[in-house]
Amino acid sequence: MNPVNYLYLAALLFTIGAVGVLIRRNAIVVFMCVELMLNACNLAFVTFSRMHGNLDGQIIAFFTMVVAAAEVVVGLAIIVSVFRARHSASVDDASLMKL
Amino acid sequence: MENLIALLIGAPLLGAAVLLCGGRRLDRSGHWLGTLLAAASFVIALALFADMLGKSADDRAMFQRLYTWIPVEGFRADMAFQLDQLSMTFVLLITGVGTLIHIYSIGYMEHDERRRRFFGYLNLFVAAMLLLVLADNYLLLYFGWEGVGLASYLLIGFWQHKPTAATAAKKAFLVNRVGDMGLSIAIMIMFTTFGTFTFGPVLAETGQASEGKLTAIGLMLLLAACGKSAQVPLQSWLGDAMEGPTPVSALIHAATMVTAGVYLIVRSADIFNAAPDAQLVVTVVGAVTLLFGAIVGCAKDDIKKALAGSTMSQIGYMILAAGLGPIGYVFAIMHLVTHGFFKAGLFLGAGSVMHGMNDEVDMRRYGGLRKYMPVTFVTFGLGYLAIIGFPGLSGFFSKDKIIEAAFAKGGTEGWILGSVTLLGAAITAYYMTRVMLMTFFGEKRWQPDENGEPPHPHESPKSMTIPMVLLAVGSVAAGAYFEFAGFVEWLEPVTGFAHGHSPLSAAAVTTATVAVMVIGVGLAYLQYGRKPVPVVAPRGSLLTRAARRDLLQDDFNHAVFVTGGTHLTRSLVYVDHTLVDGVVNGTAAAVGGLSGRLRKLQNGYVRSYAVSMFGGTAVLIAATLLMRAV
Amino acid sequence: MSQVVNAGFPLLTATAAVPAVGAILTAAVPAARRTAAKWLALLVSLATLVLAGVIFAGFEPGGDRYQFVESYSWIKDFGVRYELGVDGIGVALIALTALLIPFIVLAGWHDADPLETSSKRWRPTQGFFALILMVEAMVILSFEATDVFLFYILFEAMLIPMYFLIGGFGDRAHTGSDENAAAQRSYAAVKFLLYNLVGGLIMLAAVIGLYVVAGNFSLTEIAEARANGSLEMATSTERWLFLGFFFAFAVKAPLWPLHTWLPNAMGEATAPVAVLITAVVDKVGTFAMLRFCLGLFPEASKWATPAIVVLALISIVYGALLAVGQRDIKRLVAYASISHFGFIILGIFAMTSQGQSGATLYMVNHGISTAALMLVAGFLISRRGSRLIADYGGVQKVAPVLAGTFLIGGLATLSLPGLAPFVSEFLVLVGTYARYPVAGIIATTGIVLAALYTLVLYQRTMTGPVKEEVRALPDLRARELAVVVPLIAVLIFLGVFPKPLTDVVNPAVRHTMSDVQQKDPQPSIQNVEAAK
Amino acid sequence: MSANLAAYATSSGEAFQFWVLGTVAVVGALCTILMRKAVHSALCLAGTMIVLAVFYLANGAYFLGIVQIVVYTGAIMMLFLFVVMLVGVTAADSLKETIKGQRWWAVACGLGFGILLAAGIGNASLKDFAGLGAANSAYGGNVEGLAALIFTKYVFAFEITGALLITAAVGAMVLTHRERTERARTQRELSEQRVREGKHVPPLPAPGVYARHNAVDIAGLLPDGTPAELTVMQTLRKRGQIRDVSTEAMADLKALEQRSEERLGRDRDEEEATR
Repeated sequence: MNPVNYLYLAALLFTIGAVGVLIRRNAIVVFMCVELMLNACNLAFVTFSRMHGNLDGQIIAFFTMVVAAAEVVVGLAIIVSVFRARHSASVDDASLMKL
Repeated sequence: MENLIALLIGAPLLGAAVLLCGGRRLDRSGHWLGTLLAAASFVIALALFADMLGKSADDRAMFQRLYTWIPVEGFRADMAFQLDQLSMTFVLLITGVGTLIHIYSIGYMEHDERRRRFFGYLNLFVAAMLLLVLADNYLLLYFGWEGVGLASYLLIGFWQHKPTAATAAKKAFLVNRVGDMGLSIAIMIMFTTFGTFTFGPVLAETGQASEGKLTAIGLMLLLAACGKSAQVPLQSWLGDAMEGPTPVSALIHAATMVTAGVYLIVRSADIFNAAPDAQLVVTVVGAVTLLFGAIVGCAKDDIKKALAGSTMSQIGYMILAAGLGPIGYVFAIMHLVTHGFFKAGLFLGAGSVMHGMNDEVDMRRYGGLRKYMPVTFVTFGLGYLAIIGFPGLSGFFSKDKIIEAAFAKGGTEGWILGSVTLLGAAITAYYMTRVMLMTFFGEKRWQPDENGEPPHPHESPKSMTIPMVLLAVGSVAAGAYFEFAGFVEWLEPVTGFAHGHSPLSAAAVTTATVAVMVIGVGLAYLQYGRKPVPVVAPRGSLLTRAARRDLLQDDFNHAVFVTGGTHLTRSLVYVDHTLVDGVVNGTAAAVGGLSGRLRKLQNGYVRSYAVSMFGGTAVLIAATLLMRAV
Repeated sequence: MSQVVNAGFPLLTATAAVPAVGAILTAAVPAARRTAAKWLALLVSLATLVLAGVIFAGFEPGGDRYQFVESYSWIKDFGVRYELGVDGIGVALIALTALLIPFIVLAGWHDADPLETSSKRWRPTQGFFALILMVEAMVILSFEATDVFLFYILFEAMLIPMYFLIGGFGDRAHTGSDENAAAQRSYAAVKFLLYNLVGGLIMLAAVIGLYVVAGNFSLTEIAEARANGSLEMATSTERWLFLGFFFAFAVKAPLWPLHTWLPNAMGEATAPVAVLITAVVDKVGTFAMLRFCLGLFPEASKWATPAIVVLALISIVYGALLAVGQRDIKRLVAYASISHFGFIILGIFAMTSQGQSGATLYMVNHGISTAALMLVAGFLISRRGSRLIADYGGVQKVAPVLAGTFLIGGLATLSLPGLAPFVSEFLVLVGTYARYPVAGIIATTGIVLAALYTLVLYQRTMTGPVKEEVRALPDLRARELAVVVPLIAVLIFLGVFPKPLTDVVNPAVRHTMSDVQQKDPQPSIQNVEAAK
Repeated sequence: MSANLAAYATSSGEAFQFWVLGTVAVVGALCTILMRKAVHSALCLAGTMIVLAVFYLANGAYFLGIVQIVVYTGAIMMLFLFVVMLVGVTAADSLKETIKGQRWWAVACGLGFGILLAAGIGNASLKDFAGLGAANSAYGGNVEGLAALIFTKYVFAFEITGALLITAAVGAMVLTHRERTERARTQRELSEQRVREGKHVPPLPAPGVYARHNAVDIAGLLPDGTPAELTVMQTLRKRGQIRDVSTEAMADLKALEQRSEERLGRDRDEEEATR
């Protein structure tokens, strides 16, 4: 088997994640989908690392995880705050940007 | 001596500047200052005249160049003056009559609170008029030309609180501007033809220019002259200009400014000599105006407007004479000077009558004034005799020469022009007799003024009568003096002179002139001396009614230019607002509508924006791939 | 001109820097010290006037084409330089700008005083004067810039302070409610901005196109390269670039049919700002036509001349006719200005020495005469609180000095000989007639129409019976006289002795004429006198 | 699976593992986005992540594989679950789309995007791959290799991510923590307030706890059978997680009455019959 298949898998997962971001209204699920996309990227990085024979790809994946962790922490905190204020975790309720 | 020329203009200009900027502290002394400076100018003029008489006839012209006014690549206008015999004649007339009228105004304007300003304007006028006749190039002449127009505007509208005065002033300026357009176009043609517009070179080189160009220049100059000298078709402003104070009418609208057109044509004699077609048009304009003014003068009941019609007619004589070429130039100027005396005298007399009659101007409400205003009566009467050409008085000599010259034009033209001038002389006698009879003879037809006060006619103060007396002396003597002192020889070096070949002998013309004069006087006597004059004007014939309305000229102007112009500007304002602005605003509205649609895409939903981002990313990737593939 | 001369004191930069720094200082004056801000602004503008006077006096008419040159590299990668230099036309216009600003400041002394109801921390006065000085700085610099890119930046940047001046400080004399007036004002300001921005955008495209073709932005270098043939430009390229530049300048100038922003802007702005628009800022447009359109694209200029002459003629007649039809004093002056700008453009594109000298003088003279007329009109309007002509009548009786100065301003507008505009107008007419006789004659009708709208305005406002509402109108005060009298003095002086101006303008015109490789039409008769 | 093998070739074992676990991962991902309840989504996602961890290991990224399980699946996903609990674990989202065309656009874009990505990968020349054997063994192992890179080449990025994490932690605290601005009222004060206002002077009524439901989210029923929302605790009320059993209860009651009616009827019939 060619390891390129990992890349196809990563692309597939990424796309699923993206579609999920677009169709789900629950902010928590949206976040999960973002995590899914990040993970898909990580998979791609790891595969590339293997292909190129150096560890830089893994390092990048590692940093991605760190940043994702930070993002999740802040993001979830925001969701909780929003939920407290509006009693809803739906992203559609936060539509004040329209004219 | 040359250096004094600038002083001629400088003195009244200084007066104008001081009086107009001086403020109220000059209110009590300003009129003396103004009169003094005008008189100073007259004295300088006399000194220059004496100097000029001392030189030989061909060497009398003097020049003074101050500085270059407009120095531009290939274009030079100098602030330079030329004083030759023609200019000298005018300078003496302007400063002389001007000074007299300044003196007259001291009394006439005594009760006007803005007298200082009046004198300032008068001084401004004298300065501008002197600039006009002293300029050594057409552009500087144009400067003076517009300057007198401005002074005329200010003085006609001097009583600005009267809407009629303000309107008359505006009308005078506007109609003059149409004429000025002619002058500026003439200067432009000159510049492109000769490369200069200084009198000397232009007039010297006329022989080399094509006749078409010269005719164009001539016609444009004629247009200018028509505006300034109230000739048909630009004559309509003169009657209205009588709204100004009477001294103004005397000085500007009788003696000096309105004759500037004659000056312009005579000054450009060389151009007209080389353009016979233009000359013909000049004579036609003169002849038409001559009759036009005379007919209008017959119908007017307003003493000043009657005199204004007369002025128009007399200037018609001058223009006609100027159009005759070398046989007429001298006589045009001669009539101009004598006319300056007697018409100024007549106007001052009219002013004196109004002064005594509570500013009443309707002759139908005068009558029998000779006993109450003896000095005015005598001076006015002398002016009257002069204008109708009573033998021996000044008008007789000058007008007779013009009639003679008109016949001398030769051919059918000569006969027609001669007959017209004779007819004009008859009408002149008629309407002037009418004025005389209605004002000074007959029974009293005085009416109380709007305050209910009946008039108490009285003789005017000395400051007013003395100028009238002096002008009357001029009216009586000037013609004979010119005839016998050699006016023709005086002007000949400048204007040239030729004897015409008249089909009639001089004696025959003179006899005819006197005869038609007697007929005119007789007719007027039958109508106004034998019968009582009604206070309310009778309806009159169609011609009379038309003549009262200036032969419908104003109606024509109103219908065509005023109404038409108003409609044009209104519709243009509308077009500007809806069409020109509308196209731009329409574009803006279209963009606005489009953005209104696009705005709906901004629904505020994060997910919706995310789709756009996502789709955009997809498109970008596609583009990248495509670029790589290509 | 390719060698860089940076020796000596950077006079041109200083002349622009003084008002710019002055603007910042004025803006920084504390809220309570309004009067100090006014005096500061006045002093700064006078200092600028002194510097402009030094430039005017130091300019050698017989010397290099561009003088006081400064040149520094700015954006190396694109060959953009901070390059300044003035020719005679620039000197004349810098002098005009520096001359007018003190009077504008003085005339607008109370125009931006805060209303009694407004908050204590609100500081409109400081802003007003700071913006005026900022405009002055930008205009002066744009007259000096010989780098196309630098000029473009200034040309656009000028809009920002002008936008705030028009939209933020409207005429307090208005009809209808305050909200309505505010809406009109913001409409005018936005219209001004949009028109000029669109023009600017098109110019930007042309500027970039020029860079692509020429490889740098230096006016002097490009003109030199074009003159000696080292820079070839395809005919169509040159025409497109020309049109791009011309469009922007025609909007600014403004030329029919791109003029409709001017009456709105001048009507709604305060009188000093209106003067700033028409007498100062708009001159950048006509100036740029002379310097950039003719200087960079001589062939295309000649190609476009017939169309532009026609548009200019339409502007002259159309502007004058519309002025006759106006009911609002300030809009009337605005349309009159459109007519005058027609004359200026006509003079520029007549491509004769007389026409271009006349056009340059016209820019200066129109600035002064319009300033005189408009500022007096502003004084009148601020007294009565109305811009409508019909609301006046008989003012001459109650305020003779005001009426007199108004009349002189009006007479200058109708180009009466003896006042400065006559000289320029006549030169334009003669210059036009020499090349296009018919156009010259049509343009001449403009002088009749000018008399018409001026005198109708004067008659309706100043003469006749005194209206009840104007009975208590005070005459001009000392401050107002200090504005009007010097302007009138300058008008009269330049009317009878324009030599100081023509001396600096003539050589510049000669250069421009050689740029476009045109010779004056020669008179049909070679006169001995004239040849001398 | 030896490290060397994993480095440069894929064994058929790995291929088998890929196809099986890959399917699981995709199914998990799909379930993540399609499950109506957030808690189910979270669990599915956790499953996908574990599969990914296995893939990391298979790709020779041992450290990352462990980290993926321990940190990602263990910590981050649990954080998710906590939040889900806070927000309401039982709440099921409606999957009905409210924005017009959103779903179709999303799917279309997703499809297009996926195809493009795949095309991109297919286009790239990825035939050769070096394997990680050398890299992993250079410093004596995968972890050592990573450490060597992190603390030399990427040390600044590493430090910055540290700062980022601290900032994020503080930020989360600031965002969620609410400073009490006034003293908490004592029970006494609260009761006094209730008395003063005259509302709910006695304790609030208890929820309608049935033996069948044994839940606090069921409102007690009023005598007419309508639910009394006051009986449910405030938090649930705000989340809208009140289970309304009134109709059910009424139906039950009705059935009960009917049955008793029948019973009574039958008894009466029997009585009559016996009589």
